[in-house]
Amino acid sequence: MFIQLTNVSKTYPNGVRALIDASLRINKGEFVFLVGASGAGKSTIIKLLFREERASRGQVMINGKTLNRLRDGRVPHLRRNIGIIFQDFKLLPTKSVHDNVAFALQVVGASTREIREKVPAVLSLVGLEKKAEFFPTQLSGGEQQRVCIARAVVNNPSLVLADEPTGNLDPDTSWDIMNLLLNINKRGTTIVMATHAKDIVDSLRKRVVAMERGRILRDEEKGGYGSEL
Amino acid sequence: MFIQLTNVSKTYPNGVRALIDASLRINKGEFVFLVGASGAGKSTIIKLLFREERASRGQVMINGKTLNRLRDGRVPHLRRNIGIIFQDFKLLPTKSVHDNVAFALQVVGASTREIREKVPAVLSLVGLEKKAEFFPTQLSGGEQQRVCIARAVVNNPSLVLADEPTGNLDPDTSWDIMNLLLNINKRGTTIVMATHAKDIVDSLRKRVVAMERGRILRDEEKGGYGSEL
Amino acid sequence: MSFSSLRYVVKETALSLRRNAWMSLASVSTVAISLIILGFALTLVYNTNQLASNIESNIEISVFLRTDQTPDQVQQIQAQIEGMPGVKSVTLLGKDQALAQIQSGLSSDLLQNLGGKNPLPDKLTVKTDSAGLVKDLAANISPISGVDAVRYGQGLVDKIIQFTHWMRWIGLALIGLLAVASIVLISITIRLTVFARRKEVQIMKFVGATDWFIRWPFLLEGMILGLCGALLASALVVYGYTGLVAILQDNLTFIPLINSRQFIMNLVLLMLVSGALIGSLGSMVSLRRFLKV
Amino acid sequence: MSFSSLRYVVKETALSLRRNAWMSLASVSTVAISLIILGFALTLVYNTNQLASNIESNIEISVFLRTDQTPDQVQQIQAQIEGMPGVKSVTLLGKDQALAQIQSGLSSDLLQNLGGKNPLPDKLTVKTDSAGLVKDLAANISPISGVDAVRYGQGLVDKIIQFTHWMRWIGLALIGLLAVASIVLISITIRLTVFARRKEVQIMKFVGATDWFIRWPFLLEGMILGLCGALLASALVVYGYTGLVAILQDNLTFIPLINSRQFIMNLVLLMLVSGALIGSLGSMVSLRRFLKV
Ligand SMILES: Nc1ncnc2c1ncn2[C@@H]1O[C@H](COP(=O)(O)OP(=O)(O)OP(=O)(O)O)[C@@H](O)[C@H]1O
Ligand SMILES: Nc1ncnc2c1ncn2[C@@H]1O[C@H](COP(=O)(O)OP(=O)(O)OP(=O)(O)O)[C@@H](O)[C@H]1O
Ligand SMILES: [Mg+2]
Ligand SMILES: [Mg+2]
Repeated sequence: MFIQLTNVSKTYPNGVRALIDASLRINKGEFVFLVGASGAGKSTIIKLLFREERASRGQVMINGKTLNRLRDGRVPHLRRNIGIIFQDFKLLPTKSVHDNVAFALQVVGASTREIREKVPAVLSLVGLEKKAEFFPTQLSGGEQQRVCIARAVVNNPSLVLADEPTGNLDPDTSWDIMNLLLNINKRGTTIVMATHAKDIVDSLRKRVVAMERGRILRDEEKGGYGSEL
Repeated sequence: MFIQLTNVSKTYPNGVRALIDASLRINKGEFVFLVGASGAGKSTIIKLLFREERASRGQVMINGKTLNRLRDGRVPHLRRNIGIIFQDFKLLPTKSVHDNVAFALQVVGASTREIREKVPAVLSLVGLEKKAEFFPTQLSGGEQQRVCIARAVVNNPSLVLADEPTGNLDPDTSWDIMNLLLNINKRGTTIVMATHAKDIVDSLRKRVVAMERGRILRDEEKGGYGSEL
Repeated sequence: MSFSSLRYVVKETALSLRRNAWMSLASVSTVAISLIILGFALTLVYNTNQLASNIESNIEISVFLRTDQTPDQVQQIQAQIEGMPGVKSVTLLGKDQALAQIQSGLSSDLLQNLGGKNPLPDKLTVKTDSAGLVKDLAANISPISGVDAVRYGQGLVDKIIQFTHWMRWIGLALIGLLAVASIVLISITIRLTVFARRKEVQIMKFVGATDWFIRWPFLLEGMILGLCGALLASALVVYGYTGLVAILQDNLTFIPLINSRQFIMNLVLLMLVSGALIGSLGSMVSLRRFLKV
Repeated sequence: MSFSSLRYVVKETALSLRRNAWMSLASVSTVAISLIILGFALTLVYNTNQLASNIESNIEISVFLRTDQTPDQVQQIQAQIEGMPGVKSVTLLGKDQALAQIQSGLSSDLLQNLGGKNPLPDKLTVKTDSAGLVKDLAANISPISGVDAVRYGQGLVDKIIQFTHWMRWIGLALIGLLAVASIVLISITIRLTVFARRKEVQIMKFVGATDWFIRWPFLLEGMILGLCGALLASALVVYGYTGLVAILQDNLTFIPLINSRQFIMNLVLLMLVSGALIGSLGSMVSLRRFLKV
């Protein structure tokens, strides 16, 4: 999937200008870090990409389709091709870890057999094979985050939106997750990741888009967390 | 406040042994980092300290009082002397940023005047003076976390329990928050902070308690995130 | 819908019922209570209506014949009235019987006092098919030769007609009011239970679920909850009503109570259908707001 | 409670009512609907009871006197009966009047037919204070010298007494059932609204709020919601009932309807008190589960 933002602005109903005239093109298969201070607008970009929010001005396009003009009925189909790692996890509290992950498959009408194969596999990838029958409230913060990651990738999405996917993880687990994302990326999945993890951004040397107060400040191939200047 | 854990074990109702025979003494005015992999039991120790959970075995004492034996009616008084930064923020969704912070003061019966003075002051300390009238759902992840921090410290508590207080913050803001906590600590407040922020732990050289699968593995004065061995 | 989707819907519904146990209980209770009130009100209104018809059909026209009529002529008049449209029955109270009625309980011999001559007229009692016909019939009977006087308690009949008219009207209003009240109450409860799960719905949508994928389990759940409530209500109403009828028919033999199997079956059917319908529709409608993400 | 705490409670309650606007609306509607049903049921039962008393007090004892009594003797007997306990009124229907009643409407002259001699007895009509006294009074009147026969429609009186007895009993059961139903319905709704806010309660407790600090705004909110619902219900019931009475008293003049200001005031008071009480108690009780953290 390729992504194209053209002069996009987002003003929330209460008047906050979270995004100001942002333009950005992300090609299929790219790995992009979104960095910037707290409140810079990283999550807002991600929310625009899966149509949680609509742009106030400008055009958000995914695979050539303008999201502003997308009919409500088509939105689920858009989202099925996107794996989203939410900053606040958004797990279903009444479903077990297994069922939370399985839900992303059920949504696309996967067969029972497919679910039986894929869910345990992805759970062991994030190191939660033993907690499959737990409920979200019975998990530590980092474990919840990993369930969210598992749900986002189980579906082999062509785009992964990761909002702070390692915020609650220790460095070792963070690297496990990063390797997981890098692997997925290698198979052709586009990845957009908002993060504060300086170490990770600096050592991976991927494309970095830096934001400040709603504006895109810097866009570097093989960039670092801080400015290179 | 001083804290004393004596052979404390915590087994959750579903059989998970989150804490195994942990002993720990933290003196008044200390600054202690709790580190360890995801699911090691850091949050569990914090939950025991403000009586969200009760120890299954062993004794948890704060200021010489055993929490296991504390009457339910006394728990609010315990909590009023503790500022808690929750891993998942726990902000009141129907209250504005200002009211969320003010709530911690109202709970102890602070006067209207006191509230009018202290709340804006602490909000500007965490850099949210402009968002006082916003609701939690209108904030970015990092902003929500800072509201939680403001609420935890507004009351001049004698103990601050911080669970991953910088998980959603960029490095600069993280350091601002750390300086805030260090300041508070200098005034005599005991601080227990569970964290994955290797940089911060390594550069501050405070006491580090490292955990692994429910056990306390290492307890070093002026320690680092990883083992010094 | 594919087999695995169907499986999902059924499993999901079952799980949801169990995991939101007490919210389910709340919905079932509300449905049950609302329908119990509605059910009892229905039996009450039906019985009152029946009682009203009963009272109306008991209104009689008294036709006094001239004293000079021979038994043959009397029979002729009776036959003529019986032939009129709207007449249910005509019974004769002969002058001798009438005197005997007055005599009974009095010790002095009336007939003797009267010098052996019975001054009372023969009387025909006419029952009609409906109370509304009484007036017209009386007017038609009056001119028949041999008829001396026609009486039907003019004031009372009007009163009774008015009373039963109003009773039916109020009964209908009552049922209408209660039906609306039930629907509103049940919707409120279902809406609140859906509201408590709005976050879940939002998350499902974020993960790419279509509206119908989310709706089906809610729909089924609402229907099952509604049915359970209705079953409970039906059991209570049927049991309570038949019990009451049994008691009352022993003690108030003169009040006719509807006790036909057909009536009770219809009542139960009505309650079950309303329960299932309000439950499922309530879920769907409440969900709508939260699907818009 | 300090001033700033009081301020907090009041402000908090007001805010909560506004911010949970539609949950508040749900509670108010439920309270209103439940109390409307209860209120109308109360007026119905009261009126039925009044009607029952009315019917009972209309039961009469007919006392036929011997034909040989002089007007003086008749007066004496009348006075004697009037002196009996439980007697409300005694009216005399003289034999002449009785004959005139029979005569009316008949064209042939009865008195002439009877040879100028009126064979009918004088009749005293006795009304009693309550239906239960009729039997005993009749037994006491019977032996008075000069009394020929005493009749009071033995079968009918028993029927009426039974009917009114059952009517009262069923009315009471109805009110009981509806009162319980209202309480349950309102509690369910309040419980669901509190349930939707359980996380908030938990957070408040984590920050060090005492149970009462959390309870007060909920309590006040519940009370206000209950009162609002009750006010709405009162308005509707009073308006609806007085309107109905106005219509019915024009059309059913013979049915006595309670329309005293006192009755309506009591009804409104009862509804307001129940509304406030169920609302605040409901909040408190529902909160209990969630305060245990
Ligand atoms: N629903 C909303 N209504 C109003 N303002 C909002 C809303 N969501 C976000 N904002 C504001 O928009 C700005 C950007 O928010 P965003 O969530 O994109 O930040 P972010 O870069 O993700 O920050 P963080 O690293 O803290 O998560 C912030 O100032 C925030 O207060
Ligand atoms: N309520 C609960 N019921 C059952 N198990 C629980 C519960 N809370 C935590 N656990 C389990 O206890 C263990 C320790 O959890 P804890 O939250 O203390 O970890 P943590 O060190 O804070 O991890 P993280 O860094 O990911 O937040 C985990 O394995 C978790 O699954
Ligand atoms: Mg964000
Ligand atoms: Mg934790």
